[in-house]
This record gives sequence, structure tokens and C-alpha cells, in this order.
Amino acid sequence: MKRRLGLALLVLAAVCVSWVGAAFAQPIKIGVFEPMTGPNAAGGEMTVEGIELAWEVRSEVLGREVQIIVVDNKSDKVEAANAVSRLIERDQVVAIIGSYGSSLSMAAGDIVKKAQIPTVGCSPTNPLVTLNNDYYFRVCFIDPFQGTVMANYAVNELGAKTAAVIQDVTQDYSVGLAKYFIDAFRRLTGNPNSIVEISSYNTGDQDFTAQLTNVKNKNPDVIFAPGNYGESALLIRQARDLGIDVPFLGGDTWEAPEFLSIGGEAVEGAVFSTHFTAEAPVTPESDRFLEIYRQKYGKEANAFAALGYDAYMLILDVIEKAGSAEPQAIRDGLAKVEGFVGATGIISLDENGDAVKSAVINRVDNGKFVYLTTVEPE
Amino acid sequence: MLRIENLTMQFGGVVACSGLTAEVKPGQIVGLIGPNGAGKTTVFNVITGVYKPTAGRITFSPREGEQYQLVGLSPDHIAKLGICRTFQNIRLFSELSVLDNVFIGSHLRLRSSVFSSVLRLPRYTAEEKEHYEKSLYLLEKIGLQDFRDEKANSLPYGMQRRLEMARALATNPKLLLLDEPAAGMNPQETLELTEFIQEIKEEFELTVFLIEHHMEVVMEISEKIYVLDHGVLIAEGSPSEVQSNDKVIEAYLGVG
Amino acid sequence: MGSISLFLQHLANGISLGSLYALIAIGYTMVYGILRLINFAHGDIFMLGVYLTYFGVLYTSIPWWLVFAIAPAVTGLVGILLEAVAYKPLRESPRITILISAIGASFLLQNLGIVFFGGRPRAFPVPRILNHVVKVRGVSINVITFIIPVVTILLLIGLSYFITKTKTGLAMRALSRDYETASLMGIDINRIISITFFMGSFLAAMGGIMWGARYPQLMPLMGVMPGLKSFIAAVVGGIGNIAGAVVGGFLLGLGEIMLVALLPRLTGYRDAFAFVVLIIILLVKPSGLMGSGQTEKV
Amino acid sequence: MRDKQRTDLAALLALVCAVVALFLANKYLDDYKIRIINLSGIYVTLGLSMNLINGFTGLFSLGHAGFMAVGAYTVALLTMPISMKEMNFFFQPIVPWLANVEVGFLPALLAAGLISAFLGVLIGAPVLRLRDDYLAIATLGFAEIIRVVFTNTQSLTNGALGLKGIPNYTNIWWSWGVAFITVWFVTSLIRGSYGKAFMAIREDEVAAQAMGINLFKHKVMSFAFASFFAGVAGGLLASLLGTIDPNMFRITLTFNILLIVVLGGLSRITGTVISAVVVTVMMEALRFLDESINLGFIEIKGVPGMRMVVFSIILILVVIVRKAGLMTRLKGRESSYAEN
Repeated sequence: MKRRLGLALLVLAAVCVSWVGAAFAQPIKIGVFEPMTGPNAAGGEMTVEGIELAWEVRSEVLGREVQIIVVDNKSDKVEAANAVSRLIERDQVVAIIGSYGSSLSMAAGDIVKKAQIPTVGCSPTNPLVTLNNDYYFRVCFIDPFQGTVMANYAVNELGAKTAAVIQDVTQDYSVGLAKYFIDAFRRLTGNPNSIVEISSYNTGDQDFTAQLTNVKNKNPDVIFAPGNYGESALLIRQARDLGIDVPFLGGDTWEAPEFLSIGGEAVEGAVFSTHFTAEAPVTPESDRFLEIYRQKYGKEANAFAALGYDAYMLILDVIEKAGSAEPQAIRDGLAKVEGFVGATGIISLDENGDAVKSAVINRVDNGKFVYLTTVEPE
Repeated sequence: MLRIENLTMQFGGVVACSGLTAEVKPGQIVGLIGPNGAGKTTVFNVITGVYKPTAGRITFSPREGEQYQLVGLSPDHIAKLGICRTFQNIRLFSELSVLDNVFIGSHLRLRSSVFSSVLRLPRYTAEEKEHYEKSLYLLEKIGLQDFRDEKANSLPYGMQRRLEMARALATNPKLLLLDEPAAGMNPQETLELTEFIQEIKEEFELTVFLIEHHMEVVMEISEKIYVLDHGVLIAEGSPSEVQSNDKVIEAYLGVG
Repeated sequence: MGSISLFLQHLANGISLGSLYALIAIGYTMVYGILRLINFAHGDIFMLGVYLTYFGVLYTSIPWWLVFAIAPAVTGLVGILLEAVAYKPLRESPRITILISAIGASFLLQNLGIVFFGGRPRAFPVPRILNHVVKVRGVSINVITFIIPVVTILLLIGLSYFITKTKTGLAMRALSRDYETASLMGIDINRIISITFFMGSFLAAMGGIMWGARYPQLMPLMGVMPGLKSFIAAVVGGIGNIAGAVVGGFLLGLGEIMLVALLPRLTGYRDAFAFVVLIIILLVKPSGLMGSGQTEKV
Repeated sequence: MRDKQRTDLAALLALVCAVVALFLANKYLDDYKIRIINLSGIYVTLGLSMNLINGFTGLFSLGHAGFMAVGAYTVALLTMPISMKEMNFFFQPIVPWLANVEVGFLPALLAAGLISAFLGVLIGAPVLRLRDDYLAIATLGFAEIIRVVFTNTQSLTNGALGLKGIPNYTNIWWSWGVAFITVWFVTSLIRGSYGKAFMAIREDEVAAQAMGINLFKHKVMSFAFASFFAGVAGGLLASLLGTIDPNMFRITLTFNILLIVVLGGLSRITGTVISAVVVTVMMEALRFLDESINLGFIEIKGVPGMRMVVFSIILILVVIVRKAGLMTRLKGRESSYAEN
């Protein structure tokens, strides 16, 4: 009898200890849902590289271990919703990072809002992502800003009077940039007819000669062609083959090594806006990021890795300041972010949860992305 | 009942049937014979609307005072008018049960809509019951009542032939077209078949038009026989008339 | 740019795209002619051919022109394997069954591509001599655009010779006419089908290499759209008819380009064009422009 | 007679068990698992609707993604609050006749089904005389055309930007309620005279027509029912996700449903239901094949895409193993009604 009681006590004690211990030592879980397969895989991969790097740099906050859980959303909306739901329910994460691809982020929107789990997007630039959602934030600027920046550049720096736009009509990103570029370009030139041609293609298309021939016929000063780096590189190649030699302008998706390898000589001189450049580190954090990125991956960092890095660091910073890793505390902290020093710049989040920060303009020179200038938010 | 006038059917340059004129009177059993490749099945295919003839008229009058031009009508329309057939190379719904094969035969007489079928409204269930009873009756008639749940293609050949007939009967035809019903049967089965055809003809008040190679069958039951050779009608008349026709003998013996 | 040279430029673009469709459609139509089977995986075989060439050029010391011959041959072997695994066991089955197997095979190849080659695109190593621009009267043309139709036509001639003059070719034709008779005549059906798949896949890979040279971006899903469009080209020309496939390919390529050229407002609808053409052809003349109709024997 | 009563009783019992199970699941399971259960229900509906056309009627159609898209957009545009529409359509205003519409979920779902069915008839009428592979490719083409059109009609669908803020009406009761209705509908249809006529068409078109079955009418009917349920399922999916865009409705989606149908067995109702649930759950359960596995603090890099490789291999294996038997049903099941 005695022995049995002793045993029971022992068990009880063991349970208590492990329970209490667990409560203390339990890692803070941060979920990541990114496209690791499917058409958006490249972007997802780059982003996750940055997040993993950040985790290596800082894997502890408030004296607790931080764990990141990466789930593939397969570049698919249904899968993205499942992935996020799984992170919340099964893995009990306190915050989520993701996703490359605005439509995938939007699929997560309702779920994180309902579960009240704060989520930070790295690069979804569609304004709809954070709209009407108190739990969605992002560390990047949004399409309206980016489109306007490029129109400014075209008019003020290149002195363009006319422009043609070629958009990927299946990508919200491309359609969005195109729209804001067109509006701004018309406004800046004061000429409603300054956009001489608007042409469309679909993701996955490989032949753009017909569209380009039409564009060539209109003789624009510049061509704005935001889209996936693969399609864009092919497009520019074919444009050069057709004898189109005006500058091509694009957006942040062009910042991928494949843009250079697929585009080859043709993409020389292509100009695009992005979040970050390795050449002109904007903050001390940028230097640090660049250095460790080189160490770990043996190559130059890109904007998506930097944004992934920032998203993670931002969440940890908020947790530390709030002194709590409760989802609600993190959300409240995120809503108040002001002047966070990230690798991609000084980040402040506005009332929608969107980052207000500077954009960088890069150009392809000799097979490399070369920094041109920084554009501050208005 | 059925009048064929100047029927010509060409496939590309090949003439399968040329200038055929024939008539099937109500209540008759009429035979259509001829050597292989004479164009007999083509005639059936044209009557039932599978092919549209190159030229000619086919008039069908299921009842006194009713007349329909069959040329240009679709096979299902023709079936609804009251002509049903069997196939030379058996075409049963092979993966379906024996009973279902017959049951499907009565589908064209169904008046209820698809929604009353899904909701199983009384109107539909009453009809369905009637159709099943009739199907079972027909199965009994052909002696397949014990095989009703077997798959149609699991039956032996002779049974499949009979099943095809039961299926055709389920459509309530006025005119039944039988394409070589005795093919592949032994003499005993052939004899039974002959009796069976006569029996159903009486019971369902049918008119029968049949293609057959077994001369004993055709000669026994036909009131009138048409003989085709290379798509051309070479003889017509009563069994005895045809049997003694020189052209027919030539065609069959391959002389000339 | 004058309106004539504008038109000529569009024409050149259309011929260039069309000859690629034609090249892939030949293989499609060959396999269909023999097996009456839409080889859904044809587009993915095409993808495989491009990747094999890519690895051959970049990771072996074999000169590129030799790789351009070896890689399609290897792809041809994969085609034989594919047939043996996914189609041969089903030869007596209903067509729907084989079709599903074909879809499964296509899916498998795509996903194997993702697993082994990664989801990120790669740049196809285009040899210099295939890639420079010539200007003719204001019309810019990349040499590859000249090469592709030439390759297509050479392959077409070779193929016609093979089919009409060699014993195997004759057996193929017999097989495509009448399966049973052919086997009664003592034709080794399995061997002929294997050869057909080899050639079909070889041609797909050839088309892939040309495609890669013209549009130097490799992705595991790159075969889907070209595959579908080439199939449509084959149907337009009359499936089973090799000359028809070529005609269909050119028509489809020209049609796509001219749609954009003449109705620039509809550029976003360009991908739907091929399908619209397909449906119209199927409804108006299902046997295709150069095919002969077949009626079912009752 | 007894047979029929027994089957009905068994069905009723199964239904009661399922309802109780759903009730318990709804009460005790977390959102993630409930989401999977919801998806399973939607896939049951999709699988059965595809099986009706591909399995029972023998028409190989690959247009499901298109009909789902139509249903999804119908539900989205009809149920979205007016203010949400304004927010979504910040590029180009929505067409005026839709701007101020907001209806309940049930009428929206019905509208989704009816519009899909109408489109099914419209598309089916011309293409259903094609057979096998031609039909497959033509329907696939239609689905692609629908997607391309939806991508380009900015003021109707918001184009590539997609729609967000679709009210989340879909819950276990909706998704499985619709699934049960579909099961009942298809079962009842197939047991009746019309369903048998569909199967007759599958078995032999020439013979079916000779037996007086109007091929066109019956094929279009089957196609319309299938499109109806595909549309409803699309609507349920839209409301479950809360956001849609044209890119969701690609060929891959149709292939996923095809996978379910083939694994469950063409013309098999129970099989389809089971396979829909199993495949949906497996898709999630097999995630470990793709992702990095966390063993303590060491990560093993998973291979992205492995999951789909496994599924494709299963698909081919099933097809090869079942061969001709892919189409057959258990003997005698359907004819046990003879006695009533």
C-alpha cells in the first residue's frame, strides 16, 4: 500500500515538474507559410532563406527558445488556407510569416483574423491583403507606391514622354503595378495619351512577339512590363530580337538570379524598383544581414531574403518589447511599430498595417543588379 | 406498315443498296435474305435511322391512318414511333444486369420527368413498377428469369441473342427488325427460336422483318421474302417462289 | 515601322511560333495514329527532353550539337518505358481507362520534374550560332526562327520517307489502319508501338530543344501549354495525319499572333484562342482539315 | 422488397451515424481539422458530380474547374456585403447591376448551381456529341476559356486581383449537407429509369439510341446535373476560403477531382465518398513527404513535390491494376429494386 502511494506521488511529481518545466521551456513557435513548390516556388524559397538566416541569428527571446515551422502552400489558395490553419491549430503558433504571392496571403487573411493570430507578410504587395484585417501586417511597401515610383523615374530621370505597358493579366501584382504606373505616368506627363499601348499576356506564356511587335509600332520612350522574372526575361529577350531598344522598367519580382541568367545580354539596362539592395545598405542592420547572408549562402542577398529576415526580426522585436509572446500582445505591438530598423530600411507600419518605407531602384549592368537611387515615401 | 421506295445508300463510292423497293404489311413476317455483303444490314440501318439514305423514301404507318416519313429522323425518334431492332453483332449493355437491359428498353415509354424519378414521386414509382413487371414478364418469356442479376456479358451467346429480343420487345414495338436472330445457334435452338418468333408475334401483335442466313428459319416463318444481292433486289415473293428463282440460286451458288 | 513591314514582322513571328507547334504536333499525331490515344504526357516528355539537353550541355563535356542528338534519343527511350509501364498493360481496356493513365503519367512526369529539377526556372544554354538577330528590310528575325522551320521540314521529309519506304514504316501504317489485321499479318505489334513511341518522344524532345533555343526558360510545367496547343494543332490538321499536323501547327501559330496583331484589345484572351479554334474545328469538321472521316461500324 | 427496405435502413443508419459524427467533430475538433472535414465534404460533392458524368454516363469531361469557377464567383458576388465590394473593386468599379446585391447563402448557392447548370447546357449542347478524348479536350478547353474570361473581365470578377471578404458561411453542416444531398440525388437518379438510360449510353450509344433513348437530351441532362453540383461545390469552396481568384481554377483542380473519382472507382458512389475523404485527408497527412522534418532541433530537408509524385503513382497503379474493371460495379446491386 505504502509502496503504491509512493509510486503515485512520484508519478504526480514527475507530471508536475514536466508540466511546469514545459510551460517555461516551451519554445515560442512562429509559423511560416510560403510557396515551396508551384509557380511561386522561387520567391518562397528566397524568402524562407532569409527567415532561416534570421532564426540562426536570433533564436531566443524573453529567455525562451524560438522555433520556426515552415509549411508549403504549393502556390495554391486552398493549400495556403489549409497550411495556415494547420499552423494555428496543430502547431499552436503565436505569429505567422507569409506569403510570397498576394493571393496566397489573402487566402490566409480570414483564418488569421478569426483565430486572432498576427501575421506579417514579407512581400505581398496587393493593397487588398491588409485591408479590413487587423491581424495582417507587412514589411514591404504596396503596389500603388511601387507603380508610382517607376512612373516618376521614367518621367523625371529618363525624360520619357510616352510609355507602353505590358502586363501579366493573370497576376494581381502585375495588373496592380501597371494600373498605378499608368495613372502616375499620365499625371506626371500631363498627357492622357502618353500611354501608347497596353498589352497583356498570361503567366506561363513564352511567346510575346505579337504583343511586342504592336508595342514597337507605337515607338514608346519606355516600356513598363512588371511580371514574373522568367516571363519578363523572355519578353525582354524577344523585344531586343525585334529591335526594340528602349529601356524596360519593372518591379521587385525581377530581382532574381534567373532574371539575369534567362535574360542574358538582353536584360542589360533593365530598371526596376525593389525593397532593398546589397550595394547601398540603408541601415546598420543591412550590413549585418548582408555579411551573414554571404557567410551562410555564399552569394549576394536579394530583397525577398531581406524581407523574410525583417519580418522575423520584427516579430521578435515586438515580442521583446511587449514582454509577452501572446498573440494578442504581438498584434498590439505590431500595430504600434514605428521606426524599426530592419535590413530593408526603417520600417513604420501605418493604420492599415502596411510598411511606409523607401524603395530602391536597381539597374542591370554587366550581368549584375546595380543600385541607382533610393526613393523616399511621400 | 412499312414501305421502302427506291432506297439507295452509298458510302463514298461504294453502293451498299440501290433502288430497293419493298413493303412489309401489318401482321406479316417478312424475310430479307441474300449472300454476305448483299447490303441487308445496311437496309436495317437506314430504316432505323443510323444512316441517312442517299435517296429514297421510307414510310411507316404504325396504325391505320397514321403515316411517318422515316428518312431524316433520328434512331431514337424512330424507336419511339414503334420500330425496334436487334443487332447482328450483339450490342447489349454488357456491364449492366440482364434485368436492367430489358428495363432500359422501356425507358422510352416513360412519361415521368427526371425530377419525379429522383424524388420517387408516386407517379414515377407506379410507372417504374409497371416497367419492372413487364421486364420480368419478358425475361420469363425468354427463360432468363433466373439470370436477371447476372451481367449481360456473362451470358452464353444464345441467351444474349434472346435477351436482345426481350430488350427490343420492352420498347413496345409495332415492327420488330431482327438481324440474324439465329446466327450461331444449333438446330434445336433454331427450332425453338422459330417458334418463339411466331409466339411473340401473336402475343404482342407484331409485324416482323428479319434478316437470316438459316434458310430453314426464313422459309418456315416468312410470308414474304426479299432477296438482295450486291445491294440490288433480285427477287421477291413467297418462300416457294423465291426458292425456285434462278437468280437467287445463282447468287447463292456464286455462279455467274 | 511601315504597315507592310509591321505585317511582315507579325508574319515572321507567326511562322516561327507555328513551326514549333508543328514540330511537337508531329509526334503527337504519330502516337495517335497508331494507338488512337491522346498521349497526354507528350508535353511532359517534351519538357524532359529539354531538361536532358540542359544537363547534357552544362554538365558533360559532350559538344552541344552531339547533345542535341543524344538527348532526344534518351528521351525516346523514356517514351518506350512510359508506354511499357502506363499504356501497354491497358491495351485492351476502354479508352477512358487509358486516357486516365495518360493523365496520371503526365502528372507523374511533371511532379518528378519538380522533385528532381526544382520548381525554379533555369536558363537554357543556347549556342551562339543559333542565337543572333538578322535584319531584313526592317523585319528583325532571330536565326533560330529560320532554323526551326528547316528542322521541322527536314524531319517531316525524313519521317515521310521512313513511313512510306521502310518495312517498319509500312507496318506502322498497317497498324494504324487496322489493328487486328495487322497482327494477323504477323506484324509484331509491341515492337511497332515501341518504335512509334520512341520516334514520337524523339520528335517531342527535338521540338523541346528548338523551343528552348527560342524561349530559353526551363520549368517542370513548361510542357503543359505547348503540349495542349500542339495537340490542338494536330486536331486542326486532322489527327493521325502528319502533314496535317504541320499545317495545323502553322495555322495555330499564325492565328495566335494575328489575333494579337489585328485585335490588340484582346491580348489577354490569347491563351483562350487555341481552345476556341479547337472547339470550332471539333464541331465543324471533327476529322480536321486534312483528315478523313470515319463512321462507326454497326 | 425486403432488400430495398434493408438498404434504405442501412442508409438511414449511416446517415444518423454521420450526423452524430459531424456533430461531435464540430464540437470537439479544432478549426484546422474542421477545415479538412469541410473540404472533404466539398470534394465528396465534386467527386460525385464528376462521377455522374464521367462514370455513369461515360462521358469523359474535364471541365469541372470551369464550373466550379462559375459557382464560386456567383456565390462570392451575391453574398459579399456591399461595402466589401466597393473595397475589392478599387481598380475598376463593379458592374452596376451587381454593386448593390447581397443575398443569403442558400439562394446564392442555388443561383451558383443553376448558372453553372445553364452554362453546362450551353457548353454541353455543342460538344457532347464528341466522344472520349475529344470530349475531354474540348471540355478542358472550355474550362480554360472560362478562366481566361474571368481573368480579363475586371469589372465583373475583379480580374487577377481576386475577391476577398466573401462571408464564411460554409460550415460542416453546409458542406456535408450538400454532400448528403448529392449522394442522395445521384443514388436516386442512378437507380431510376433515367440513370439506367445514362448507363446504357455509356455501355453502347448505338444500342441505346436504337432503344429510343435520346442521346442528346440524356447527355445534356447528365452534364447539367454534374455542372449544377460542381457549381454549388465551387460556391461552398469560395465561402470556405473567403477569397477567390481565377488562378485557383486551373486544370490541376480538375485533375485532383479526377484522382478522387478514379481511386474511388468510376460509377461507384460509396467508393467516391470514401475516396474523397481519404484523398483530402491524405493530402494533408502526406505533407511530411514535402516538408522539412523537425527532429529535435535538426531539420531534415523535405523534397517539395514528393506528395504529388506519390499520388500520381497511386493513380497509375490503380488504373493498371483495375484495368477494364475500372467501370464495373458490384454485381446485382442496382437491380435489387426489381421486386418493388
